[in-house]
Amino acid sequence: MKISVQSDDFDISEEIKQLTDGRTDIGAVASFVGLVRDIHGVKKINKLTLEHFPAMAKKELNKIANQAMDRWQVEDLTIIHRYGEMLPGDQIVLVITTSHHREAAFTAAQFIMDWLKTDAPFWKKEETEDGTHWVAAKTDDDEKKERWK
Amino acid sequence: MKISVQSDDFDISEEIKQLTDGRTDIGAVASFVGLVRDIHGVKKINKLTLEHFPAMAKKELNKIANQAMDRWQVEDLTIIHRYGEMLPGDQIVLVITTSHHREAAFTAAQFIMDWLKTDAPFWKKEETEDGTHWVAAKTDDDEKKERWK
Amino acid sequence: MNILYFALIREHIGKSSETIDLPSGINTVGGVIDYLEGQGDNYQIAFAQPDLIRAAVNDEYVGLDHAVSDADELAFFPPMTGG
Amino acid sequence: MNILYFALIREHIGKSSETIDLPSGINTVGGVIDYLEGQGDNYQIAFAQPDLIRAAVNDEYVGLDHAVSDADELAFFPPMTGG
Repeated sequence: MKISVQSDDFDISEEIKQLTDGRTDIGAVASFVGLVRDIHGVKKINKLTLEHFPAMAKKELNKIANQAMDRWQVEDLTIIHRYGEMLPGDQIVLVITTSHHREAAFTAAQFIMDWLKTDAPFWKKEETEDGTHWVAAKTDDDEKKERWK
Repeated sequence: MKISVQSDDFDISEEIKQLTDGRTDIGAVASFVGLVRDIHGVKKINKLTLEHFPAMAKKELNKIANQAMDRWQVEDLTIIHRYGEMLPGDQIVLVITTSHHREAAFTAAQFIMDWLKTDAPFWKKEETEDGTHWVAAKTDDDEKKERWK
Repeated sequence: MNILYFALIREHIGKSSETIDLPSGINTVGGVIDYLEGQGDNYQIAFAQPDLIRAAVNDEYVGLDHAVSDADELAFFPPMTGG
Repeated sequence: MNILYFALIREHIGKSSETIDLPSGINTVGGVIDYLEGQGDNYQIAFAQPDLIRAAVNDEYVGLDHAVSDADELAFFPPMTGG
């Protein structure tokens, strides 16, 4: 299990390799990459800044990861969440789950992403043509999280 | 949309880059890599050979891809399915879906994988310590496909 | 008509394709199977389990009652196990 | 007690952390908010919308009725928007 909160970018091939190298029992690798979008509603975004609560961020990511490992037959997983300044097109978050079977890998990755959105202590600030503002939490993210209960 | 039936291996970072380079409107990239497992039931697998029906394979993959694009808000996608001889740990199949939102990306990728399993004209032959045999289709793969109807 | 065989069916029959002249009166996929089963043990073994036979005509999946003519390309194969 | 502020709350209050001596009688997260709101407009603005306030004590999410003492580290922040 690899959990990393970092300002550096990541490479998905490299991360998958770290999970699968030397193993021949893994049939399924599901993954998700979240990218900075250039638009939010109608506003053009020039820059995104991710603030985070370091001590808690790593702890919460570990919790989410352990829950996923407990609930599904996941062999191993990686979560990388970046912080700092990013531009549209940049990578923000990476989740990789490995399993013997595709169903468990997909479901666990989706579960982790839904929980990250609501439970990981990160806050997005957007710089648009009209100035900067903090992104509001979405109620539909709360709903997505609820379905896992 | 990129659909490829090939004997060569692939690199997921490279393939994601091809889908996202120069675009800043994509927020979500879901992907799946299927790997050769070293065991099937109780038998140790030494080698896997994938036979395919070339004319139909590309056509069916295109159909599945177009269905996914029609049903979900997918911006673009890539499907690569390999054929030929592979060893445990080797990559067999890659699906990448890009979307503005994670839900559509995840769902479309899962849909494509479920359909590939039952509708793509590929056949797996395993070489085990007890000789070679063709892999039997799994009824639970049919069930997984059915849920999309 | 041109017939293609794949995977286990190809192995049982012992060839990956052949061209036959459709006997008169044979005009469905199922009819072709019945005809082929009369051509030797290898065909009988290949088509022994109907639920493990899939067919395509001109690269489209079809059922056993699908019409065929000499101009079609017919393919037989087991249930798919890709992905 | 040590208090941390993040994101919009940090900006409204104008600092990312501070250490206060808990006045006697204040022993819950909600009590601390009430106390801070008496310390200036910046705090009142920061805590104006209760449904947009989240709190953690010693790195664990808690509700407003959670007990706190001077030895705890308390953090305030808006709903999370990571991922």
